[in-house]
Parts: sequence; structure tokens; C-alpha cells
Amino acid sequence: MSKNVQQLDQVVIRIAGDSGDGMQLTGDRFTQETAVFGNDLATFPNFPAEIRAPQGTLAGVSSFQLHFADHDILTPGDRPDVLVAMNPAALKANLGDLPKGGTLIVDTHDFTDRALARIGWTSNPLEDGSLEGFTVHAVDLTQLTLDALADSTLSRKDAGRSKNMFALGLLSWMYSRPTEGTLNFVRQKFATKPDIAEANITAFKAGWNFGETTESFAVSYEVKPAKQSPGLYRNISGNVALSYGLIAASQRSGLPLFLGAYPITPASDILHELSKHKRFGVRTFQAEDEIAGIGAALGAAFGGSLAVTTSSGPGIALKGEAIGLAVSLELPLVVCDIQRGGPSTGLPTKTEQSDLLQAMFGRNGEAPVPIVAAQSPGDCFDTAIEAARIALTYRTPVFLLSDGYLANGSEPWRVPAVSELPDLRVEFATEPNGTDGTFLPYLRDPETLARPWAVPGTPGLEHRVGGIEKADKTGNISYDPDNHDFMVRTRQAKVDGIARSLPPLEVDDPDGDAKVLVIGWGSTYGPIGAACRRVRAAGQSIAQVHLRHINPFPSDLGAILSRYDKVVIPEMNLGQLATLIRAKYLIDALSVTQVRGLPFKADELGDMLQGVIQNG
Amino acid sequence: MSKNVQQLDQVVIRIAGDSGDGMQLTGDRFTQETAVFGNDLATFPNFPAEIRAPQGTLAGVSSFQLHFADHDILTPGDRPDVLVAMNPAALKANLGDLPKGGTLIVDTHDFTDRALARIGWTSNPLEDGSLEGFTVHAVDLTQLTLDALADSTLSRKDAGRSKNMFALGLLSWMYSRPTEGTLNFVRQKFATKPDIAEANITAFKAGWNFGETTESFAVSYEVKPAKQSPGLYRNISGNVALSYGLIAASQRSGLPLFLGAYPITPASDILHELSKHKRFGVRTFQAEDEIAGIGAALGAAFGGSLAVTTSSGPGIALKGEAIGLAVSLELPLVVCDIQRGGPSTGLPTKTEQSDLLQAMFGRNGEAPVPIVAAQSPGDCFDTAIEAARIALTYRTPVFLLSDGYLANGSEPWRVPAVSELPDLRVEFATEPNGTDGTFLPYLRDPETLARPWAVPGTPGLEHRVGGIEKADKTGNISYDPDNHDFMVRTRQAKVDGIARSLPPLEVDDPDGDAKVLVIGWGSTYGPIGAACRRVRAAGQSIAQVHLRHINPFPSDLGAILSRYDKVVIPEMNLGQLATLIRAKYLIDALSVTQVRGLPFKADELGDMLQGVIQNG
Amino acid sequence: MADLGLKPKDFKTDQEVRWCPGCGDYAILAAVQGFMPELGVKREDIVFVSGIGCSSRFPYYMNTYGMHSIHGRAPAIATGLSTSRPDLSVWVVTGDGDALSIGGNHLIHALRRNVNLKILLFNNQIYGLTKGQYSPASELGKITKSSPMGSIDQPFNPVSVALGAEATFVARTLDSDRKHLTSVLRAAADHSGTALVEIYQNCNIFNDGAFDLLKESDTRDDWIIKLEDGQPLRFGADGTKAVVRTAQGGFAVEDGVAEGDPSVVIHDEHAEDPSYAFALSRLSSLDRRYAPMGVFRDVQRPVYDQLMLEQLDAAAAKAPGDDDALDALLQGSDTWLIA
Amino acid sequence: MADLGLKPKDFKTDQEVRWCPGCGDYAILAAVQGFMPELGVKREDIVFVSGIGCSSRFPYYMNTYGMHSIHGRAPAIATGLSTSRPDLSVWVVTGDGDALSIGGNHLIHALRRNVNLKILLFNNQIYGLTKGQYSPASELGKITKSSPMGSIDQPFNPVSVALGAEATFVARTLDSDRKHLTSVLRAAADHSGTALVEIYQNCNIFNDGAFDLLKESDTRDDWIIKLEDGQPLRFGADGTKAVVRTAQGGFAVEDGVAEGDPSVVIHDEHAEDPSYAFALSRLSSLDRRYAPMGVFRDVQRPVYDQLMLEQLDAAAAKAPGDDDALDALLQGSDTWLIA
Ligand SMILES: Cc1ncc(C[n+]2csc(CCOP(=O)(O)OP(=O)(O)O)c2C)c(N)n1
Ligand SMILES: Cc1ncc(C[n+]2csc(CCOP(=O)(O)OP(=O)(O)O)c2C)c(N)n1
Ligand code: SF4
Ligand code: SF4
Ligand SMILES: [Mg+2]
Ligand SMILES: [Mg+2]
Repeated sequence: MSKNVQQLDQVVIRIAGDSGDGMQLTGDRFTQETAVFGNDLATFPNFPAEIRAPQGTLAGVSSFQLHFADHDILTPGDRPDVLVAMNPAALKANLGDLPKGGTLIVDTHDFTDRALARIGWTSNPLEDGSLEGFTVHAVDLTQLTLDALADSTLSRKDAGRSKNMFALGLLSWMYSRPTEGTLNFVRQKFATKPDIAEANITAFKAGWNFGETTESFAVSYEVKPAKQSPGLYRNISGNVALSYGLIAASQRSGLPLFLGAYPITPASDILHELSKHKRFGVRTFQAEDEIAGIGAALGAAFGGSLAVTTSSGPGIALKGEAIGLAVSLELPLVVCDIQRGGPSTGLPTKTEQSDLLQAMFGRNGEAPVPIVAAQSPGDCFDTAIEAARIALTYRTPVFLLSDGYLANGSEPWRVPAVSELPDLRVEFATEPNGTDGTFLPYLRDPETLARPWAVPGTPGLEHRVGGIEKADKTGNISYDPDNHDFMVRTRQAKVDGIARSLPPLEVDDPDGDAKVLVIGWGSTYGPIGAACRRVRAAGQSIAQVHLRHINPFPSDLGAILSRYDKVVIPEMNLGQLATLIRAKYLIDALSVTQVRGLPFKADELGDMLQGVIQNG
Repeated sequence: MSKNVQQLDQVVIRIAGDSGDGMQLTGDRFTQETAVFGNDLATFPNFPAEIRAPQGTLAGVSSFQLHFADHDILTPGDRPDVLVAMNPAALKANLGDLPKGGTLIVDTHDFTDRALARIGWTSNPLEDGSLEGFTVHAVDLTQLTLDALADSTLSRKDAGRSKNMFALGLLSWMYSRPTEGTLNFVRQKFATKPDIAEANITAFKAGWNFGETTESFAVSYEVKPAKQSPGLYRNISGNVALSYGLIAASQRSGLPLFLGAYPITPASDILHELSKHKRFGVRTFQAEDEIAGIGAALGAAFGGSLAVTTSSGPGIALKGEAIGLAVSLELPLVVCDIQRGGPSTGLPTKTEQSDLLQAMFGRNGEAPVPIVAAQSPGDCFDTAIEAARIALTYRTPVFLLSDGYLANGSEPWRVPAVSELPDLRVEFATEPNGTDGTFLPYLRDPETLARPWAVPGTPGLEHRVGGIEKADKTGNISYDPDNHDFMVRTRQAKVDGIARSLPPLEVDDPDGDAKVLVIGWGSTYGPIGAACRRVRAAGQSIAQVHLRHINPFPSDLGAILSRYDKVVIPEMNLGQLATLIRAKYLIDALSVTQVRGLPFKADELGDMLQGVIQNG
Repeated sequence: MADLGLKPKDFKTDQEVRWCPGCGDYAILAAVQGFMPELGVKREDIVFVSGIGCSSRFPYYMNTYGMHSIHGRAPAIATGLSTSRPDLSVWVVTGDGDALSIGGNHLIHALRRNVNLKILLFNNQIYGLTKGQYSPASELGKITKSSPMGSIDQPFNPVSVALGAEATFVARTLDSDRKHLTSVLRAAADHSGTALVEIYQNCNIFNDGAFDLLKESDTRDDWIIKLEDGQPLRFGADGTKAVVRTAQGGFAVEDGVAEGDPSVVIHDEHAEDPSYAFALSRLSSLDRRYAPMGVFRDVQRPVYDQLMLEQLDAAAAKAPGDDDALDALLQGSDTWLIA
Repeated sequence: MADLGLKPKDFKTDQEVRWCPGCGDYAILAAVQGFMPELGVKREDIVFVSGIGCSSRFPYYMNTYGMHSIHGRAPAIATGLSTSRPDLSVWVVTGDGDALSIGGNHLIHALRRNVNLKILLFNNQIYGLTKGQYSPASELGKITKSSPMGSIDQPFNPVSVALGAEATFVARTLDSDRKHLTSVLRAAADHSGTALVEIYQNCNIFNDGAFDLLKESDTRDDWIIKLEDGQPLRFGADGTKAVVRTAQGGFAVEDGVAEGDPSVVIHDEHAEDPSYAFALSRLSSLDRRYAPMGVFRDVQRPVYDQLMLEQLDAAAAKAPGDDDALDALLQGSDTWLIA
């Protein structure tokens, strides 16, 4: 019996279960299938801070949201259209987000009184009518999986583990996803454990067939591929893109990559990823702490490497003193801050943008450091290359700001050809540059104000650098008052001068008559963009600017700001970019903030913006 | 033969010599005599970063400047009226500051060709007429000292060491200073070495008599005591005043004082001073590093101590993560940053105000910390008490900003009676505060938003705190998005609310018709105030406000700023307070900056201000 | 010690324990809660301070005062607490990354100062909370997320590190051996000064089975060397293995050592010279499988907290620090009066 | 090593040396500059990295590449330099505060990893640059600006700390003994891996005479224990003092030991088991005046820099990391084409 297929232009699916149930893996696979199918997509993994919070508890719920469409989209979606809940806790934790009319697929297997009581439910929502208004598919997925694996060699417990593959099979059928990739993936992943591989494949197929054959699923859906600009695409997460960007920068600069890092969520994956690519001459040094991480990187920079250190808020706080040394030594260094919820340990697995002012000012003395920020998972690649460009060109530490949302989220990414990437070659000093044949390590390039980079091994350029104030040109220790004032202003001027190397800002103002400008930085790009679309769809005009460079600000920012009646700055903090913009341009920018450890919801942002436009 | 005595209303004396020559001690003694005599005064010690830079080199020159007057004064003076140079290097290093017509006393003893060559002088300034225009007293002070000590038991070398006492005796005569204090001081200091004591006293008296008898000094001077408000006075330096303020806060709060610190210039003297006063129950812990210093202090705060950590810029940078923890734990903690020249190691012995933004923002996440700043050496006492008040009342870390200029500089200080000092008593939690008899460590005081301080040892209030985000009231770990947003805003509101406890700002606008307001913070108080006097003396009006509280700003600051056409903000940094004021009040404040490691000169500031008023 | 009628359950909190099912931390928590009543200290006088890591979640589950601080700093924080409040019983819970990697310096300084702290180091030879990177206690060549070709870092021997840092008490025990764990906790509690207890702990997610040799009945006797004061260091299923002295003064393990062989080392946990305990600690470096278990070293040395207190008391005894004293201090020696 | 025709003066810089007159650092500087030509490495291939302190001013006076970094971090910075540039000869200059206080953790981790660094620790048992506070190497009861009633901190024994941290090379020497200092520098330079050299250095301003016992002709022979490989540890003016084994396997000093007494310890700097060198190091803790001088330990272990290099080479050998490889990496396995 063939079922009818319904056309959709976009769908948001959320799969939720115990952190032990493999929800992230299931989500990743469905994402891959969807990507290969050619939809545009955005994902949002959300998992607990504990490695494995106790099974069946709210704290233990892990979820993965996927938004895919036949047109280009910017966010993982505000609310799911379809929620798959693998146990009662998953249902309770996520039900609130499912709009009425939404589709609900529930694994009924664990809906025992004990399990319900454990999460404070006195009655069974599957029976007490509290799910009215949703399209509910209550199915014992676990049992179906066990049945499908009846004659497998696996223990009941292990067999049950395959229920996520059953669910994946079902979903794959529902949305007509290609399945080859998944089957291959499973075969590879469990190459050494053929019985497990078989079980998963059987479960997956059983899930597919279950949708195909049973009555309970009347329709399947189809979301046509999106029209994307031509090119070769892949799905990529922010941390992987950032890692690849660094390797590419190394290759394009001809400098070996050195990473000094200490593990910390959500930055650790960069260390993990880079440690896989030793063939590219990438050295990863897992240091004893964050200070040693940046210290080693700084040592490598002195030696001529493209030096990088990665961390998150608490670790960055520890690096402040060493960043100050890098400012004083004027050596290239990329400092990646993958932001998470703060203050202190805060919310390690949640996203936030609250390290901007720490990046700006978190050091003693006048110690200016350029700041660039990535706006989407794929954009982390370009941002890494840009950070490297600035560090190498200006001989300065550079902050690269990403966050948990970008780090773990993924999106389709047009794969660039290495040969097309910017040329980052640098010239080490090879000759004395002093009139009298001496070497002056602080004699600057008149254009960039960068000092020469003379690496050990270069005869005749032996020199000493240090963190005490240095005399102009010679770099010798100097306590001279005027020299200090001069050096402080020169270091500032060097960083300010970077603005001259920046392209004009892109103002997105399709109607050209917008009175309100919304400006953001970092991972709010998606939600703000989606919100602007809603505003425009509602017939109103709004302009959007998103900043990749926050220090220095692009030269044309001031002029742009002055063109609009009202400037709105949405941030996942208490208004840090707003503080910088207000201080520099003296405009009464409206700071719209949310510090919930989650990205903005596009529709809430959209409503807010419409409000501003109306009352503007 | 009696000499004529000339009346002066003020004098600026600078004594300069080799850092081995005891210039600081000589200066201190002269300051004491002057203080006891009842002049108002201000001092400025200036010494090299090296412990003992090589003798006779420019790098080794140490100097001490004293400004005293028959009226109240605000700065150590821009330029000396009298310069005492104990060797060629001292002369070369300081001559530039002596205005034409100034008096010069030079010890000719070391003016050998070698010594002159060593500092790059090809001819002897005492002979080549390059000292024309000054009143020069070229005397072989060293030889005179040796002669005076001819029949002492000391070696020639040791005897020579007393030349600074000879100079002091001479100066004491010139300015009719009382000498008893110095003689007693010497006797005490060398109680165990009577021969040295004798030598110094002999040299001192010889110096006095030399002035009295020889022709070369025709006049002596008299500076009448200043009319100061009645009370008991003493001379005090910033670091000592700060230490005393902390001990007083401990006494007035009834909490034992705990200092966790790691030595660093110019903060070390606070550790040294406090370690002397164990009788007051003061615990000083010299930690293995700055992080351990603040860590230990935080542990002591948890245990119920008045906890303090002291450092300077580079050390403060290391404390960022732990300060964030203190913000999250909401425990009282005073963090003293005795600022010095930066960035990085910078200029350890020079002064600067460039840690303000680090204090504001040098941590991950939204981690607001109140900031108070001292404006003069004596004011460090009151500032310490105010910092303790805020920390204890609001259960928060508090930044106290001082700098090298305040730390080492001194001024007369009206000694308060302990009983008059603010009452800082705090109430520890003793009872469960939850409706159900449980203890809620994050249930807040509705007025201050402070949480209860329940110290170990209190039965029934056992509780756990940590750096992960906490649920409102219970303080249990919470990953709830709305709770996080609420807690972030509540911590901010608590700090903002401190403004309600602050007195109205004092605006110094004697003429009442000023159009220009000059606003400052910290150690620029003296120079700015002196500059304002010059402006007014020149018949122009100017208003001055000086901020003790920088975070939060006092509630009336905005209104005050709006009253003036122009706001000028002089700072020893690149405009850090200006950034905060511009961001908050959107006024186009004029930032006037100098980063020379030295305080502003009052006359330069005055000229600048007059310029602003004219072109206003 | 005084029996206060406390029961293990009195030390449980209402917080749900959130370690992975099967984590060794559960057994340690149970053992510590089981031992607490015996400590004879009121709950309100006990404080657990931890850093960051799975292990460092410990304080949330102890119904005493507690602080879950920041990564690696617990020994420093506890030092301030203990020196300012010598009346308290202060315990530190830390992990091999927390204590030996980022916190290594605070650990060795606490040990040399001999602050009155009981430090429980949960050594699972991995970074658990951050999902499985090698730690300073991981074996050479270990393949982890951050060392795909194998770690190249020579691991620390935690006991050797402590002994090199002037430790007055060092012991080792095993998460699954409740009885032994409890006996070591008892010894640590009885020691005045810093006591470092290394607890081998299984991380069944990222480093499962690291200590199976010491747990499985058919192997444990061959690798566990029980340290009992005054007893010869004999072990092995049939008791014929023994620790003997080498020519260089170090120790080695020999098999088939006859009864009463004089070369067998007699354990002396009170040996003043740490060289003895140090030599013992090296057996695990000689062959990682060897695990001397029990108290390596337990000697007396003045306790930091007490020394500080004595200086305060001595100073106050000379001249009490009352308000008059403070007035006098503020005035100093050189004052003048303005009427 | 190759003679490059370099002279000591080639290693002097134009910077004026700014230590206090009489500071022990001058002698060390002279000895190092004197030794450099013998090192047989070109000036441009040598780097001196230091932290902060009087001692850490050292690099400014060496005409090689150099970095005067921040307090305590030199070992970490040098680790990054040495691992990324194994072709260089990297030297670290540090002080007892820089290396043992704030920098303790970086020091012990560099030692365990066996990075190819030569670490010169100038131990004057005081904080010089900050004008005289006690350091982790200062004796108990020391009266300083920050310890007016005497320090209550048990000092580290730097050699013991290093040995507890898996050090492969540890030596001690004296600022004023140019010949011995040079011989120790030679041994350190010959060692591949981390070499820690503790140099007793006199701070004549804040801790003058700390090592006079080891310098004055009438006392030095009674307290200096010269370590010479393969030689019996005999010393004393008349050579009758000797280091002998104690029952517990530690060492003790005995007087009037007859010629050829078998209980006298024969020095073995290559002993694999660090227990030997550790026991030796404790003599100075037994009585602070004893100063074993020379190489305590010198053993071979794979060098961190090399191990890292080998992994890179192995990976590249399998499949070179050229642009094509990078293109392939960027594409990954799951791609799709949009025409
Ligand atoms: C300053 C800082 N750096 C890094 C981290 C990330 N982090 C948390 S726990 C941890 C190590 C955990 O290992 P261990 O101490 O052995 O504890 P375990 O989880 O194994 O019990 C790391 C690297 C952090 N929270 N803070
Ligand atoms: C982060 C930081 N903390 C503290 C200081 C201050 N400081 C500089 S050197 C030093 C200790 C010097 O002692 P040591 O390392 O023994 O060197 P020495 O001067 O004795 O040669 C200290 C505490 C600093 N410069 N930076
Ligand atoms: S990750 Fe390992 S150590 Fe952490 S809770 Fe799970 S099992 Fe325990
Ligand atoms: S203070 Fe001491 S260590 Fe520093 S330079 Fe002077 S004598 Fe040398
Ligand atoms: Mg661990
Ligand atoms: Mg020292």
C-alpha cells in the first residue's frame, strides 16, 4: 500500500532522550542524510554538563534539533514541528517547546509509574489527555527494536541500545531521506564489532519499514533540496571549521602550526581535531594549565611558528598576564575564546557572548588586542584565517571569539579550494636594519607599524625581548617617561591602524529606506538575520550590519550608524558591544539582551524589532 | 655673625644621588622635621627598578622631592626650587627639571673625568659655565664629611656613607627645621651600632654648622607653619595608610583580618606592614603565587574573616578567574590593586592608572565588581574602610585602586580616633531562613540584595556553594535558562544598588559659574586640584569633581555632568574613565591623557584647562 | 573520638548524585560518608573543598559545609580556610588533573607547609569531566582524544611528587576496597598536618578497567603490595613475592623469597627520612602494575595553622591589640598637634 | 663539539649589567659566557629564556637570542620554543622564587616531560628583586620583611622536588666556584632532555653570606660533599667524613670513617632508580649545612621534542600534508555538489 507524500518547505525536528541514548549521534546522522539530500539546514545540539547524569532524570536529558528547508535558512529554528521523546524525562523537558498542532513521537517503553514518579509526574500524560492538541504517535520503539533483534546474538540490554537507530530509520522514512550514508557509517563505526553493526542496521531498517507499513504513520513528507549557490558542499561544525581554518592558515603562510592548549568545554574539540592532523606539521601541546598553554604558544611564536592557544572564559581569564606579554613582545599569536555561560564556571555547556569586554580589557596596563568574531559554524573557517592574517601582518596577539552555539552547531559549508585561500606568507627579518649595521627589533614598518620578526637561527640578528617597557627601535629596557608614553600610543596606533586593511561593511538594507539598524556580532547572526526576514516579510524595513571586526571597529561604522534613527544591538550578555559602541560613537543605541545560555529565538527578536520600528 | 632669614610661603626641594646614597632616608627625615614643624607638605620618591643599579650611572639615580608650604598644598610640586645633587649622574638626570634661577647644591667630590665620561659628559659642567643662571653651591660634601669624622673609628668608606646626613644637616639649617626628631631617629636606628650613630650625628651637626658659619650660604629661609584644621597630625604614606585602614576595618567589624598576597612592587609594603601587626589578630599569608593569594583569602572569607588580597597589575591579571568565583559565591573580599606602569611587566616602579578597565571587565562572563579609588596617601585609609564596608554589606569582592604615586608618596594626615570610625559590624546567619526550616544561602536581603553569610561552625546551616550557576534562593546547581538570566541580572542589580548607599558628590565650584567641569579619579586628585587653583588664580572659573566610587557611579553624577558645557577627564592612561563615562552618559567628554609613569604637572594641566575654557 | 550519634545517612544531601552509573566515585562517596561518624566532628565543623572535575562534585553530596571552587585551586582555598579557622576539619577533594596538572603547584606548597588538610586525590588517570583526555597520571603511549598517536608525556608518580615536596603523610588506596579505604581515611584523619590520600578510582566511561589488575581476584594479590607498619613487605597469592633492597638503596620485587629472608623490607611508615617511602613509591614506576597500598609515610612536623596561631598569640600576649593599641598605632611616633 | 672560534666576549652584549655590586650573579654570568664557546653552538642557535627576578635579567647580558618573560613562566615558554624548534639550544634562567614559588608547576611538568631545556636555577634563598621576602628555599624561622617573627614555611629541597618530578638530570653548584660551575654546565649541556642545575648564589644585599660555610676555606671541606661518578662519597678536611647507608635505606654522614670502609656510598649518577639521588638530596634536609655538589642524577629517557617530531614525521610519511591532502581534508567524506 503506498502512502501519500506531503510537500513541506521546511521542518524543525527535535530528538530528545537520555544522554546515554545516543541522541547526538542520531541527530548527526539525520543531519548528514539531510545535507547530502541537499536541503539547507542548521542544527543545535543541547546536552547536560554532567558526562552522564542519572538515567531517566531531567538533568540527564540530551537533545538535538535540526532545521532543514528547501530554501536557505539561518537558525536551527525556534520551536520543533516534530518532537521525538525517547523517555518520560525527555518528554517533560521538551514538551513546553512544542507548539500545539505539533507532531509528537514517544517511545512508551519507559512510561512506568516509577519512571514517571522520578520526574514528579503523578499521572501518565499519554493517558491523562494532557497531550491533546498534539499529533501523538505513542509507540513502544524499544520493544519494536528488541523484537526486530530477537534472533541477534546481542544481550537484551545491548539490543535495546539500538532503539535510536530504529527511531532514525522511522524519521528517515518520514522525511524521505537517503539512507546509504548512514548504513556505510554504521558499518565503518562498528567494523570491529560486526554483530553490533548488524543490530544497528537491522534496527534502522526495521524503523524505516515500520513507517512504511504500519497504519499509524499515514503520511510521509518531502522537503525539496534548497537552491544554494553552486559548489561542493559539506556539513561542518564550528570547532572543526575553526581547526581547518588554522591548518589552512598554516599552509598558506608556510609556517608550522603550534597549538598550546589545556582542555575545557566547549573548546576542547579544537585540540582534539588539530591533534589528528600531524601530517600537516601541526604540533598540539596539551599543557599543564592555560598559562602554560599560551606560554608555550608564545615561545613557539618567538621561534617562528603560527602560534595558537584555545580556551573558554575561565581559561582565558588565566591567560591575561601572558596576553599582556604578547602585546609587549609584539609577536603573532591567535587566542581563541570559545565562549560559554559565565561568570566563573557558570554554564559550561551553554552558549553566551559575555567575554567580549574581557577580550578587550582583561589585562593590566594599556594592552590593546585586535578582536574578530565568527558568525556561523562555517564562518569559523574564514574567521580563523582572518585572525591569522592580522596576527602575522601586525605582529600582535589577536582574539578570535566563537561560542558554544557555533562550536557544536553545524551547517552546510561550501568547501573552498586551498589555492583560492588568501596568501598569508610572511617575511622574517634576515638582515640588520640599523644604519650602523645593527639590528633594531622595534624598528617599525611605516605602514603597519609592525616590528620585524627575527627568528632564532638567523645569524646577526641575535636580540633580546622582554615585558619591561622598551626603547623605541632598539627594544632595550627604557624607563624614560616620554618613550613610555610614545610606546603606549604606538601600540594603540598599530591596532587602530588595522582598520585601514578592512573591507567596507556590508549593510543589508534591501528596501533602502530602513530607519532602524540592527547590529550584532558573533553567533547572533543567524537569529538576527532570521528576525529581519520576519520584519520584512511583515512589510517593514530594517537594516542589518554584522561585525566580524570588533577591535578596531571598521572605519565606516560611524558613518553607517549615523544614517539611522535608531540602532538596536541584540546580545547574549548584558550589553557589551553596546558599551563599546556607545563609548566610541556616543549614539543612544538600544541594547537588547538575553542571558539564558541559549540563542535568541528569531520570532521573539522579530517581534521586538517590529516594536522598535513602530514606536521608533 | 648672624645671617639674615628670608620668609618663603613654599619651597620644593629635590635631593638626588646614587641609590646607594640613602636619598630616600634623607628625604624621609627632612619630611618628618618639616611635618613636625607644621608645614603642609607632599612628597614624591622616585627610584630605579633595579635594586642597586651600578653606582654613578644615570640608571642608578634615586631622588626624593618634598614640597612644603605655609598653606595647604596638593602636590609634591612640578619642579624643584632647590636641587641637591650628590654626584654627576644625579646632576645630569635632574638638572633639566630645575628652572633657571633655581638653587643648586652639588657635592663636587665625584666630579672626576672618569665619572663624567661614564655618563657621557665630555666637560665638567661645574667649570664649563653650563650652570649659569642657577644659584650654584659647589661643595665637596663628601670631603667635609670625612674631615668631620677624621677621628671617628670608622673606615674611610663607612665614614663617607654619612655624607647624606651632612647634606641633611645643611638643609635643616637652611630651612630652620627642628632637629631633635632626626637625632633621636638616628640614635634609635643605630642603637646597636653606636659608632655609626655617632658618625651620623656628627656629620649632621657638621652640615648644620657648615651652613651656619661659612660664607657660601648667605641666607637661610623660613616657611611658617600652615594653618591646618585642628587635630593630631602625622606624616603617612599611602601603603601604610591603606594597611592601617584594613586593620581598622577589621577592628570595627569585629572580624579577623586575613591577607593572602604574593609580593610585587609597589604592593609588597602592604604585606610587610600588615605582617607586623599580628597582635591585632592579622594573619598574613605569603602565598606561592597571586592565585593562591586570592584563593586563600576567599577560603578565609568563607570562614568568616575580613579577607583581603593585594597586588599590582600583572598579579591582578592572574586573579581574574578567582575574582569571578568570588562574584559567583558572593563572599566579601577586598582586592587591592596598587597600579604601576604597564602593559606586562611595564615600569614596575613608576605610577599609572591603567588598570581601571581591567578591574571593571577582567573576568569571564558578566561578573560585576564594585570599584573604589584612593585620591591621596592619607585617603588610602578611608578608602580601605569604604572598600571593606561595601564588601561586608553587599557580600561581594571589591576593587580598591591605588597606585605607585600614592603608595610611596606621603602627606600630613589627621589621625582619627578609632572610636570615631564607621561601625562595620556584620551579622552572620545563625538560623535557618527558609519557610520549611531549611537554610537558603541565596535568599537575599531585599534592600541590599546581599545573601546571608553563614560561616562553618554554625549548626543547622551546613550548605554548599560553587562557581556553577546557582538556583535563586537555594543556591543549588541550576542550568535553567530563566534562572541564569535572573541571577546574572540580580548580581548586576546588587552592585548597581550600592549607589543608593553613597553620599552626594562634592562639586568644587567656588565661583558657581563654571562652564567647564574637570573630573578625575585616584591619584590625579592633587595635580587636578592644584591646576584648578591656578585656573582660578588666573581669574577663570572651573568646577572639579573627583570620584571615589567608579563602579557603580554615584547616582547624581549624570545630573552633575549635564550641568556643564564641557567635561574634561585627565588620566594617566589612554582614557579609561572617559570610556566608562562616555558609554554611560553619552557626553562628549574630553579625555586628556599622559602615560609617562609620572604624575601630571599642575601647571601643564592648568594651562590645558585654561585653553579648554577659552576655546570652550 | 567523641561519638556524636551521627549516622552515615546524616552526611547525605538532598542533591541527586550525578556521576555516570558505575563510576568509582560512588563507592568513595559511600566510604567517606560511612567514615564520617567515626571522625567524631560535628557536621557544622567539617568543610569539604574541591576544584573542578567529576570528582570535585563531591562536596554537593556531603551534608557539611562545602565549596565547589575552581579548577586546581582547592588546596590554596582550603589553606586560607584552615589557617584562619584551625578549629575546623577541612577536607579537599580533587582529581588527577585538578591536583597534578593545573593545581600541581598549590598541592606541593600545601604539602611543604603542612597545613592541616586531608586531601583526597581521586586518580582515574584521565580527565573525566572534559570527556577523556590523558592526564599527568596517564601512562605513556595512551591513546585519547587529545593523543591519537599516543601520549608522549612521562606521567607523574603522585606519591613520589608528594614525597619530593616534604609531605608528612602520604597514602594510597582503592575505590572498591571499602575496608582499606576506610582504614586509610582513619589514618589520614588522625594525622595532624597535610595528609595526601591517592585513591585509585575507575572511570568506567573514559578509562574503564584501569585498575582491574588490582581488583580481580586472580591478579590482585600479585600486584597489590599491602603496607602494614612493622610488617615485612610480602605479597603474592602464595606470599612468596617480596620487596627487597637493591644495591643502590632502591627497592625491587623478588619472587620466591623464603620465609624470614632478611633482605625483605619491613615497612616503617614513621621513618623520618622520606627516602624510604620514596624508594617504595618507585615500585609503581618500575612496573606500573605494582601498587603499594596503604600508608607510605606518616611523620610529625609542626602544623602551619598552629604555627601561625602561635605567632598571633605571642604578639598579643606581649601587647594586646585593643582599640587603645590601634589608636597608638595610628598615631605612630612622630605626631604634632594643631590647635 | 665543533669549535666555531667563538670567544667568551662574543657573548657579551652592549647592555650595562645592572646587578648590585658584589652580587653572585656576576660570577655566574662570567662562567656561562666563559663556557659558551665550548658549547659549540652558533650564537644564533642559542636562546636564553628567563622569568622575572634579579637572576632573570640574565638574557639581556647574553649576546644570543633571548626572552625576559613573565614571572614563573619561563619553563612553559621555553617548552613551546624547544618543541617547535628542536634545532635550537634552549636555556632557562630562573630564581628560587621564579622557579619554586609561582613557577613550581611549570618546572615539574617540564622535568617530567623531559623537554630539551637546560634550566639554571639561581638559588639565593630570597626574593631579591622585590627587596627581600623569604622564598620557598628560605630556612624555617627566617626573619624578613614579610616574616618579622620568622618564616613558618618548611622550605623545599629543590633537588628532592625535581627528583620527585621524574627529572632525568639534576645537579648543584656554587656561584663562586668557577671551575665546578663550568663542569656542571658541561654535564648539563651534554645531557639530552631537561637538565636542572641549582646554583647557590649569594645575594649580598638581602641574604648575604647564606653560603659562606661553603666558601670559607676553614669550613667548606666540612660541608661540601663533592659528587664524582664512581667515587666514594668521602669529604672533610682530612677526608674522614663519609656518606654511609642507614638501616632504612637512607643516607647519613659519619665522621672518622676508615679507608675502604664498605659502608661508604660510591656515587652513581647514572642510577636508573631515582631513589639513590633522592636519598642523597636529603642530606641537606637532614642538616641544611650539608651541600652535595655536582651531578646527582643523569639518566637517559626519550626527549619530548623528539617524540613529538617523530609523530609528525610518522604521520607525514604515511601521507604527506600537501595542498591536495588539505583539499581532501576540507572536503571530508560526506559532500554534495550543487551545480
Ligand atoms: C580554568 C579551567 N580550565 C579547564 C577547565 C576544564 N576542566 C574541568 S575538569 C578538568 C579536568 C578533570 O580531570 P580530573 O581533575 O582528573 O577530574 P575527573 O573529572 O577525572 O574526576 C578540566 C580540564 C576548567 N573547568 N577550568
Ligand atoms: C606575576 C608577578 N608576580 C610577582 C611579581 C614580583 N616579583 C618579581 S621577581 C619576584 C621574585 C624574585 O625572587 P627570585 O625568583 O628568587 O629571583 P631573585 O630576584 O632572587 O634572583 C617577584 C615576587 C612579578 N613581577 N610578577
Ligand atoms: S566520566 Fe568517568 S569519572 Fe566522570 S562520572 Fe563518568 S565514570 Fe565517573
Ligand atoms: S638584590 Fe641580591 S640578587 Fe638582586 S642584584 Fe642585588 S645582590 Fe643580586
Ligand atoms: Mg581524573
Ligand atoms: Mg631568589
